[in-house]
Amino acid sequence: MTAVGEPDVRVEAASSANGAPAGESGVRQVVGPGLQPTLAELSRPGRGSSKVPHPPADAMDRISATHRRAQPLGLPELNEPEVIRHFVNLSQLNYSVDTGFYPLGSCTMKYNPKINEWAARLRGFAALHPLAPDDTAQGTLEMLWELEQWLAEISGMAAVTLQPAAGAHGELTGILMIRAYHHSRGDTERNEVIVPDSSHGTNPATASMAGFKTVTIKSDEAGQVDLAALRAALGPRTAAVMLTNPSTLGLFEKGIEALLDAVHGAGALAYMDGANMNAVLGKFRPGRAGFDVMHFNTHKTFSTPHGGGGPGAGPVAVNEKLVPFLPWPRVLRTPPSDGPGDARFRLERRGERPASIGRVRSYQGSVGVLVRAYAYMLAHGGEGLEQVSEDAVLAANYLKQRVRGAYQVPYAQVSKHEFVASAQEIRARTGVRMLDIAKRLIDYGFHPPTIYFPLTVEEGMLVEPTETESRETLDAFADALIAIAAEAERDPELVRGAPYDSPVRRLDEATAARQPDLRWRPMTGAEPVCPQ
Amino acid sequence: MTAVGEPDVRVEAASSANGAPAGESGVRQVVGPGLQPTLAELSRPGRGSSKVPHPPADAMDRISATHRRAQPLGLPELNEPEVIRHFVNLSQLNYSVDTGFYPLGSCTMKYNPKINEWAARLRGFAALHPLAPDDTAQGTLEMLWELEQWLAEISGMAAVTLQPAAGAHGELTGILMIRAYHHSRGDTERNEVIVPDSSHGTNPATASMAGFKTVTIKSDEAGQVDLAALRAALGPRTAAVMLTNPSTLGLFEKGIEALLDAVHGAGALAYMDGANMNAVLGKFRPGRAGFDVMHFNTHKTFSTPHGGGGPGAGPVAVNEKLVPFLPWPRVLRTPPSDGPGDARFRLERRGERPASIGRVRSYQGSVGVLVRAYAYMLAHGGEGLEQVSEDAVLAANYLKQRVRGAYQVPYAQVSKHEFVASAQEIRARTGVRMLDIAKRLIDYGFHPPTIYFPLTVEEGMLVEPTETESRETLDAFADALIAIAAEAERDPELVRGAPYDSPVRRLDEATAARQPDLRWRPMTGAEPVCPQ
Amino acid sequence: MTYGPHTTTDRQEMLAALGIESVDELFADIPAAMRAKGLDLPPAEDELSLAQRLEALAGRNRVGMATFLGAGAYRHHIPPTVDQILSRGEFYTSYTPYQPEISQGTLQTIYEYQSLIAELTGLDVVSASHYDGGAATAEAALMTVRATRRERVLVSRAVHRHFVDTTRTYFEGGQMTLDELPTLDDGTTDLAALERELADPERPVAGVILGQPNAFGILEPMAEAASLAHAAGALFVAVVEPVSLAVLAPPAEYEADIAVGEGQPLGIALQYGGPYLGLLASRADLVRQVPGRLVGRTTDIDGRRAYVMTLRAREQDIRRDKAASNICTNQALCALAATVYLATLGPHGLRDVAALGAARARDLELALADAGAPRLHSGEYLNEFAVRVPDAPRVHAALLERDIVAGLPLAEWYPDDPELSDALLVCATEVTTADEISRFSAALREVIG
Amino acid sequence: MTYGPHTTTDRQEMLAALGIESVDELFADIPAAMRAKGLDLPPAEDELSLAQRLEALAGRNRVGMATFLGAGAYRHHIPPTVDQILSRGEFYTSYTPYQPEISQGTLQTIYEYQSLIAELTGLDVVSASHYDGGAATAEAALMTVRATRRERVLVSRAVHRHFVDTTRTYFEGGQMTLDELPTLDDGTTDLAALERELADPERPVAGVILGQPNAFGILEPMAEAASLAHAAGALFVAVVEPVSLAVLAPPAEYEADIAVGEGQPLGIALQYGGPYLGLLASRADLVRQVPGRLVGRTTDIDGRRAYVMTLRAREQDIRRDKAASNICTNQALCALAATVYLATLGPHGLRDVAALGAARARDLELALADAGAPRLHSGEYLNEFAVRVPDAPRVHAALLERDIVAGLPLAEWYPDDPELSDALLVCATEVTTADEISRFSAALREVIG
Ligand SMILES: Cc1ncc(COP(=O)(O)O)c(C=O)c1O
Ligand SMILES: Cc1ncc(COP(=O)(O)O)c(C=O)c1O
Repeated sequence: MTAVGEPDVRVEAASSANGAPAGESGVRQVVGPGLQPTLAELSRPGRGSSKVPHPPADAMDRISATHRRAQPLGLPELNEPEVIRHFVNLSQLNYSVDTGFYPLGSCTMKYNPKINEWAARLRGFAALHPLAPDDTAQGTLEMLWELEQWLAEISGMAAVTLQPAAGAHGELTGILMIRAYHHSRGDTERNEVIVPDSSHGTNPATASMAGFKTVTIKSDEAGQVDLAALRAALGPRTAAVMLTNPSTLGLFEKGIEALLDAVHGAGALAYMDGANMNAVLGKFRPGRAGFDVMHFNTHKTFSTPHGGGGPGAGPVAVNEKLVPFLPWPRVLRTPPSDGPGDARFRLERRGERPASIGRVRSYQGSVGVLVRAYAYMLAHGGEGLEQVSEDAVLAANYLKQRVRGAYQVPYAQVSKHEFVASAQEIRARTGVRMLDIAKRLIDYGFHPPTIYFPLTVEEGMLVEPTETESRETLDAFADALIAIAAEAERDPELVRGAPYDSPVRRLDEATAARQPDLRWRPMTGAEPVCPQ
Repeated sequence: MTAVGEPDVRVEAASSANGAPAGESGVRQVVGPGLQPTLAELSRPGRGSSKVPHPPADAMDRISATHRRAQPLGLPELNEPEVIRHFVNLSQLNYSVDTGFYPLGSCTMKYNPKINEWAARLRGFAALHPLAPDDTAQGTLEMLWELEQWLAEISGMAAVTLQPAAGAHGELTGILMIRAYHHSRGDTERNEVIVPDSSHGTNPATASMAGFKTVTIKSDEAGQVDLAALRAALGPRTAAVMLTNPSTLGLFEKGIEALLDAVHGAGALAYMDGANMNAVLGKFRPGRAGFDVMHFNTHKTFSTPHGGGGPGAGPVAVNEKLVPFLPWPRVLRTPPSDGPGDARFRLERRGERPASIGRVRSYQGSVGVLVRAYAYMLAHGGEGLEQVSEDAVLAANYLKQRVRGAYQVPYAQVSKHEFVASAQEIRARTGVRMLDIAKRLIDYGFHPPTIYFPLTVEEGMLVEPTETESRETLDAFADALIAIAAEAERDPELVRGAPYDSPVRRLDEATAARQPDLRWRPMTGAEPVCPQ
Repeated sequence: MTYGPHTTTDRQEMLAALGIESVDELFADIPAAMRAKGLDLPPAEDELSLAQRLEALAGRNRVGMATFLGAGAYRHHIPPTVDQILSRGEFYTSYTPYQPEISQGTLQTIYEYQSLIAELTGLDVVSASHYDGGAATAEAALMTVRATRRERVLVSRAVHRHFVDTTRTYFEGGQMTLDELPTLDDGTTDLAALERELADPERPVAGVILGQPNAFGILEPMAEAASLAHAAGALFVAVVEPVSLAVLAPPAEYEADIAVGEGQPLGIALQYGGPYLGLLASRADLVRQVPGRLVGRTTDIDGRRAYVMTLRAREQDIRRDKAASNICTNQALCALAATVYLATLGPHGLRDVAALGAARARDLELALADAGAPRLHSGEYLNEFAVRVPDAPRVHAALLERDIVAGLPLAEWYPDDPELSDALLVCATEVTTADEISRFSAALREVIG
Repeated sequence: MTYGPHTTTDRQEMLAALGIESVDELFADIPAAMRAKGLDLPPAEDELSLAQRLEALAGRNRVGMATFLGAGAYRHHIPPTVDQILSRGEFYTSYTPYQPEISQGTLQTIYEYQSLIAELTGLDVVSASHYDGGAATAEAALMTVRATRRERVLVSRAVHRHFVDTTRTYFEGGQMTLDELPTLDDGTTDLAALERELADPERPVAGVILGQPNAFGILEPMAEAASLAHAAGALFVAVVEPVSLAVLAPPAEYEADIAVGEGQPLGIALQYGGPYLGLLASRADLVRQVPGRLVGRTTDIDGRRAYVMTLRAREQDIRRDKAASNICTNQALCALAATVYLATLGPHGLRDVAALGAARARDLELALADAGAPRLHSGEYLNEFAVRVPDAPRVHAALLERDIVAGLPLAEWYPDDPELSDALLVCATEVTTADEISRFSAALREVIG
């Protein structure tokens, strides 16, 4: 992209090519990114054409007036070409894995294979109704059943539910099972969940949501759970300890054996947040190690797309203790195990397993997402998945090695799939913050890493390269980080002003929060009540 | 897109985010357009993974060494993520109908409906082998047969062949039929084809390709065929007259009755180039008017995508005289017409119709393109297609009206789907050429119209808005043209330097032609012979 | 098949840069006793073999039948514009728009989504998305608890069974209680019972939840229910079906405080249950209680209009255990599908979809009544209703053999209700054809005998 | 359903701006006698109805059979990367890159396409695309005529029948002649006959065309044929199948001057015959004779690498009747498919496709021979060959009833050759399964009886 420079060659047309109102998004890029008016602004009464047959004129007559919509529906009216142009142009304003390197720590922004997209759109999968009789859903049921077996193998657990819609949802499912377990044993006083301060925000939020009190314990110098603090916190009120492993610092919890002993010794259960499983596939099986329950994030470990924020899937694996409490409906196979003979599959019926915690969502899972995870796992096989983890860990350590020096690397330990680096010294010397460095990376063509997370490291960034990025890309990214560190010394204002070369520049987030504008003005009818 | 300006904020990394070699495409845009290294530059030995099963090791042993490839095959080795990223980034360097207004005259850059894309990918259509037995191809055969009937209705002709792959290919097919017709009557001396000077380049090129001598006649002041000149040129050697109607000036040939009388009077046949049928659907039926043969461009009139230069389809319609000479295989229906009863369809067999000029291509047509045309025609119906032409013509005349004044409009007559305007006066006053104005339009967010075509108008542009662009867009484009005319007076250098805001700026075309570089350096083996 | 780029040389050079010999050294931090020794999984497949396997699996599902199954998830025509946009890598391979400068595509589409759902419901604050209708209902129930600081929620038994199930699961073990309201013969919720429950001073009610249409397809007296709830200081939650809002009164009109629903009908494929889209809209003054993401409009430092995630102090990554919900990854791409769907159809198109479904449902009603399966409830319905069929489960199975999915046997949802043991819940939409309806009624006649 | 944006108001205002009352006035230039009065076409369909109709039509084709049909168009695994890229509007809704500043996406991909086909063939100048294999062969024949100023072309009868047909059509009526060369029993072209024809001083030969593999699937002695052609001052044209070039000697190696072929196997769906991709590559010194577009690499005024259409003085829009060809719209999107296909597979992947096809073909040969259908020719083959089956057309029809497409009865191509009346041309590719092969041989055994 050319950076034109001279303001006098900037187009100042009264109305721009995209039909945006003058002065709103008047400056527009020709090829590629162009800020867009809203659908409401593009709307003209009478536009659009019939996508379905016209209903008979009296179709609604049988519905009484109280039930019928009185006011006309205020949706935008566009014709198909405008709809397409709007969204295609909007799409080009996004940075994405398909356009560049996206080392967002804790998010595992790996490549999303295209066969997965193809598979999920196969009519047999896509058009199947969630309440389809079991006999008509044998293909999908078999797929789900196999996927459960594979996740059980990877986790070293006894069984898996595919129902949860995301990692956080998996956490909730797991925590509810833990409560059901304690209650089933008459152990009803356990109302606390312990989480380390470096845990992902969903962990304490989940505990609260399930009605537990959250007890936070500090990590030690080395970024590991402080075993003494844990022991002190454990007690007869402890229902569970939630541990992210590898942690959000990209570190494997070394003291895991002692830790699990302590947890179990206190009668509590151990929940492992498995969002970071991309580091340890085939290397570490949480169930075997002694965890009682864990969740996966298919949109991290198993390459299902992140979709601009979702959808994902958060399967939960449990050990024998918790099997009775799994959400219903489970997928059942006859004969039960992977034996010979023609297998039939079915869903559990209502009430069939009374100890179940119940449903955690409308239907049996984000099957369209799970098909993709299934395809991914089958593409790799066991060895391929191990290779994934090896490459992810190698890339993270290599990149850490490359930027060490220009940035502080607070933890000496070998990293897993991601690492933390800090700009604390840069800030002290130059005033340039990690936020500025992140924004400056945008000008260099990269998506910034996760910054200021985990909150325990000052001026930190969490960098997760994943296994699908080439060494050339890793090197280019390291070069950019080093170059920016040098820019910060030479010309801090330059870095603080970044980004320059993006569709928009830094935003006024304060006003957005003070005077929230969460929708366009209603297209018909009353003025909107402005949220406070 | 922000125009950053200050060179010091430009990224000058040694290697850029896309892994391009330093100094080659070192400056890279983050979001959206990024110039890309070549596949060869991205290649690393050993990359990529298995898309098909590995063959047995001895698979090729039975083939003798003389037939086998000795040197390793020099194709680039990339992994799937890099492939996708490469092409996604490249795509964003393109201007397209899906991103903006594309008023390229003579090309009918209308919107390509998305249901057409969906339809062409239906497995039943997409996976059908070209030599599939007729019994297994009834759906496609019926579709093709119906499409032929519809095009016959629109053209007012007796029959249609769907075989030609594009407009020029249709022209060749038509001209070869004309020759076959004359020859069949023992009339073997006709070796000339007359074309007006305003005709599309494919018309004379087709005549030459078919072994005819091209006789060019001038247009008159009003942009119409000069009837006197035509009469003078016609004679016993005239095989055909090829006429584009509406013409490439966007004008309907008013003297068509006299013209056709003259042509037929001389024993010649009249070919109508129907590339511009978008102007007269349901308004003018060439066969009824007296033309003997014509072609359609589905990628213009019937919304099949232009694909960055193709593929298209160029069906040819003929009157009764020429039916025997149509290329084989035709699609046959039993019972023959659209009567009641279960219809069966089949393709003609080899030798079944000896007068046929033969095949003009490998198989029976660009069926994947024709499905899209079929869907388009059915979406519109007869009235809808008439509305298309009315709206296309209205848009062209409206836009002409809006820019008249700032530009010269050489022909007074009402325009059809496109119009010619000229920057002759601007050039005389300011030195700014039409080329400069076109390039400046890029900065305003528009694809330039066709320029310097037809060659008969100085500093001309041929503007074809099509019926799928909104009035807001037409107005914004007119505003831009008017603004640029003003810029040319005020600051001619500004306009001459355009474009500024595109992925690359004006190109060194002279060097490209003098020292052609038509491929990257061979990846294995010998140095390339540089084309002269 | 793997997707990684590393060649053996790449790996060796990176190891060398780290000064180590083998990648095993990078895993030395895993206690030896816990080191796994590989995985017992099926062998890796190349892409072609994988494609063949997936096609075979998909082919084993029977999706080509005449189906009258709805019950919360509906077959609709999805304009191909939706998938054209959804398959753009720029949308589906990006993530949560943490960096607004390079995420305006996602941010603006979410803002548009919020606006469109606000237009449909008449409620001004729309959460960027929840997992599905069930999860959204549960979140709304929790929201009424937070907003009122009361702990009891009333839900009609005629709210989608699975939404009630889900809410119950979310409530399980906490301090909160969820009580069900009975229904009347006409299929509507018993408002007298509601009034009684609300009157209990010992157990103040946080929220009242009714469906419109309800789980039997019946239209509820929403305005009356809302005013009863409000009179008792409770919030009123409407569970709505979004396509129906093109023709039915919007929740704001009957003074719902919160509207939730399943967004699947808005351009999302059935996919055996997900990913779907949880709709959640509320009155503006409840904004701080709203779970999940919100996108607001603002400007950048150059004054250009731009969008950003806002009011984030409700979210888990900022507030941790004080967050309004634990939701993180949500359903952004499904919300995009809904946005493209609504933009493509427009107000008239959506109305046509809803009204045509209603018309086809009426045809279905008449055809089934004629075949011996009259309606079960007397209340008004839109495009879904229950019919009474002797020996419903057997009839359902027999019809399946004739390639007809005769809706849902309501006994699956209400096994303990003898009233419903002979009921089938059937629906029609704009894609239901006259031919399908007559095949259904003919086969039914045959099977009932 | 139309796609236009104009509302009635828009139209009225535009008419008003033109000072006219009715749109009819804009058509007043069409002579009254010639004014059509509407069209007798089926009524407009809404999108849903249209989708249902198209699905019904597509469903009437039988594409799920075990098929051994090749004959110039081949079933292959198409990696989903191809369609991901092809369905990007930026590629498929743009046109010929007349404005290089905003067309670098198309231009670079064409340059890459040229380079990739150059790698495959060993020939340095690759035309951006022709309509298909037949049209490319005809263009190559014309090219030899232009380059040598001779008017006679020799083509083996074992070049794809339709390519020969097409070339004959292109030659028809002009001054040029096309003569066919016979084949030997082993299925190869009779080189002695070639030598004789080349020796005729009265009728000098411009070009000699042979297929590799040829229409019987047989490998030809290309080097010998090329040297005979060159000795007589003629150009040698090889008709190649691109996937086979991963394992067979490239045309440059046997000194072909021009290589042409059908590019469909490179990631393009069968689609009942098109759109396909005409490959055409030639020696560098023939560049001025090459028909069609060429893209070259250059720089922009800021020194950035950039691509542009070049050597355009061969093209119809510049040279009119002096152009090298009339081709204008070509097959750019199909060339893009081939580019993505080749980039996805890489050299090893393409080799695997070719070698696996050869291996499966060998399995097929053995299975059919065992079932009573031995090979017809003794020459070497890659993945396609002819077998002798008594009463071939009847057998073919009987197998079709068993859902097997038993290749092509060669009698359809050579109706006058009794040698071929009992021959079926069959092929295998990497997608052919062992199960399909055994179904074929079992059914064949049954049908032959
Ligand atoms: C460590 C960790 N735990 C939990 C989660 C929550 O998962 P989800 O976003 O799928 O709800 C995340 C995702 O951001 C995570 O990184
Ligand atoms: C008037 C006219 N005739 C003929 C053609 C040639 O059609 P095609 O490009 O499909 O070969 C064109 C296309 O540019 C045209 O505009």
